[in-house]
Amino acid sequence: MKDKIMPPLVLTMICVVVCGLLVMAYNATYVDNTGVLTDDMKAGCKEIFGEGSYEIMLDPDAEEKTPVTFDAEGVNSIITDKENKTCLIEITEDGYSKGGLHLLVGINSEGAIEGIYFLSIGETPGLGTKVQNDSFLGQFKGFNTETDENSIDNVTAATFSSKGMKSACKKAVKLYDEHKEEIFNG
Amino acid sequence: MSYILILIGCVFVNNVVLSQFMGICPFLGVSKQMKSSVGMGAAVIFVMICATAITYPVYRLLEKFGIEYLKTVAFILVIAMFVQLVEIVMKKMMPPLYKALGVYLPLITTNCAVLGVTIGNIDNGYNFAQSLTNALGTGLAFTLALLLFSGVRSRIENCDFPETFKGVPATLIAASIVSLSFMGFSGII
Amino acid sequence: MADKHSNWYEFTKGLIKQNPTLVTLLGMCPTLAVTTMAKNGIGMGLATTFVLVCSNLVISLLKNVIPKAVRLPCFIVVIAGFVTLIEFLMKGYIPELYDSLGVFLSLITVNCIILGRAEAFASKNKILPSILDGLGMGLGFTLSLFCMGSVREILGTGSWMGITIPVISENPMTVFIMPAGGFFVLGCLIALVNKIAKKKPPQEISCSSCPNAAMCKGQCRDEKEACE
Amino acid sequence: MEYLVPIAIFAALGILAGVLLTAASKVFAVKTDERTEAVSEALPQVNCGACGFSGCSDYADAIVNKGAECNLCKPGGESAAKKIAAIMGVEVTAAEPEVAFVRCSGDCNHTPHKYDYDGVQSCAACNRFYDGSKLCTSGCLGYGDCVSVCPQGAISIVDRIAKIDKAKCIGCGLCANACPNNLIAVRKISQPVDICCSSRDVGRVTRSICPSGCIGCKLCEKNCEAGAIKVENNHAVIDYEKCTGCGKCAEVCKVHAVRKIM
Repeated sequence: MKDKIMPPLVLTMICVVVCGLLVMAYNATYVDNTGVLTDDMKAGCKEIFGEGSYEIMLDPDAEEKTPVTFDAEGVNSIITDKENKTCLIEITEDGYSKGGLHLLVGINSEGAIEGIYFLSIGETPGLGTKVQNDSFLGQFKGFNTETDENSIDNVTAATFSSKGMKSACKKAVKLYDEHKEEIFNG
Repeated sequence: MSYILILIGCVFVNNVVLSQFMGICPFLGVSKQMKSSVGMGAAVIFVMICATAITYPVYRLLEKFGIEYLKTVAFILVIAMFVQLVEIVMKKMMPPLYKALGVYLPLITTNCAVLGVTIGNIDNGYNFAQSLTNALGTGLAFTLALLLFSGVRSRIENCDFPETFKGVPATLIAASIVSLSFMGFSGII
Repeated sequence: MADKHSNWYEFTKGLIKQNPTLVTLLGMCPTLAVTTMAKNGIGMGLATTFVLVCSNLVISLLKNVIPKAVRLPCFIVVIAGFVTLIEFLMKGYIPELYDSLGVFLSLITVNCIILGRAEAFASKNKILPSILDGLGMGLGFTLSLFCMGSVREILGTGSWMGITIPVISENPMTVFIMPAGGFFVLGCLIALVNKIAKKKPPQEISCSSCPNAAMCKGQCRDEKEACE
Repeated sequence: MEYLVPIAIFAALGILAGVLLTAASKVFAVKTDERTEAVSEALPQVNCGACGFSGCSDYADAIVNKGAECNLCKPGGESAAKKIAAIMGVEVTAAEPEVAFVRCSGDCNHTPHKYDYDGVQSCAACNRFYDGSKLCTSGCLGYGDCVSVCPQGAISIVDRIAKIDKAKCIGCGLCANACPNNLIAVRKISQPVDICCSSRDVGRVTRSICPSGCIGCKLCEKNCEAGAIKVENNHAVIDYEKCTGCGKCAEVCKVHAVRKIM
């Protein structure tokens, strides 16, 4: 009889203990930063536009902090700087790997891209990560809704990542164009 | 995405062994002979499809309670249980099949491709039918690579290599050439 | 397996003599996938070492408690627990390494080395030898990942741990970053180890290092290939 | 408490897995006679097939269920036979250990080559090409088919001819059926004399090809009192029942084809 009860008991005990430890560890390390302007984002904003009072646009009627995204696909949040009319859009896009590009696209008052800051990159190291060099990012300066994206040439051997970058910028600029008024006086 | 696209994507574009690098340990160990490769391939396809079928509801259960971060532990527990169950049942019900495939079943629990597929299904956000197709595609890709490779390997055994390159190093270099050729498919999807 | 080896032997055997990747040919998946950069290689190696040491410790503690019927699931749950733990720690404190390792961090659970050492060694020996064995194997694994990573990074991108190397960085051979390069570099490394160790190339992998030796009891040997 | 929910789920998963596995291992328990388990533990698991069954587990099953002989396991030899007999409770006559022997001594300083062979490195392949690269068509080709087959690594190629290390050899006979010219014979250790040649050519031809080949001169046949050695189609053959092990034939043989082995 003993060897009928022991195995499931031992297995369940181990599962319970492991799961308990993991939940504790998870609560200890997980920090919920939806709708919070992390200092990494602040550093990004400063790098693109320099000093400014940046805050994240929060949905007024939702009770806890859900960032406004006008449910555009891939957009995580929108950061605005009311005085000098600049806006940054935090967007996640798939390059070669799923959700590999997590960027902050800075758009100036004329609706063109001022600069791009990488919050995180999950592309193939050595190949996909080359989209971070200034030679490629420089081409995006002044990118707005009219510019044709084929004018920007891709990074060699990183076609997927470059395509991901272009589609992310196009989405950001389009979103800014449609919702410009709400962003600034909303 | 239509199912054919997923299938082609799995088998040719990002072949689970040659470009995603999953399941290399059994791939090198078992592909010495055509017979064992077929056995291993069939066992892998079967386990992958059933594992996906089981892990999908488990993930929905975890998601409902918001504890997706425990998905790895839950998945691997379910897969290990399933493989051991299949082995016991097969030993009793189908002894000849067990004699041919049985020995490969325990190897499949430590096969990265099986857990890789289940996690891949979650990352790509496939629904149930799509994840089953993805599992079938990856299983076929694994078997294709295995068969392709047992052919290459039996040629390698006979030709004259320098002493240190005999055996596994020669196989790895052949694998790099095959994976180079598979990169040709990378543009079609 | 519980022959009277000195503890020092337990530790050093994992480094060169039974180096998990280059000699017993276990844990190949992360070795090929993650070593596009030396930094990632070390990251993955240390993560695996952490999981290997802790799981060896816990399994050698529980070895008499776990009944035979549910042995494999128990081992795997313990290992998966530690892997998820290291996942949280990495996501919290070293996020960019977490991103670049990607799915392979959670694939450490099915890494053949860990289950192999757990089944072949930890479940049969006392605690201290198991920990030393885990540490030795882990560091051996990190060593081989580091070599793989640096070779591929130097040839593939012309930089090494951030330092750009003048000549190669103008026209790097990006094939080494791609999967094909991974297989090739690993093949040459194993050949190099064979040359240095001057022994017969590892045609036959003994059952002692195979994670499933207990269950398969050498049956797969009748087809005369490695019981991997 | 949000600890409760995950722990409950995992407890359920654990119980489910545990119960399913234990139930399955009870319900689907294959009635293996535990003696088969014990017997297969006693066997050396080399799976060489020398006992005539396909692998050790098959032989163990045959011993327990079909009453096969207990001493057929050559690699296991005495120790395995005794252990199995103890398990089965059967008295067993200890089978004499057998060892493989290469019946050829035409290494490269004896037999010249017909051509330089640079093809696939296996005796079987080379043998198909004008019957081997050596002048003597039934000699050892030295490309190591037997080496790659031997589970104990007892065979080594010494100047293009296979040499078997008697200490390591377990007499499983795998090399015998791997050799294309069937030169390797598995013989009892106690046999004192053996012929180190298997060529069936006429004496005049053999002498021109290999200095240590048997030319069928019947000297050994005349000098053997027990009449154990005979020459059949130009080749000396020993009948080990009659052989008294005096070694006269080895001394008399001018070309040293017949040699003392002990």
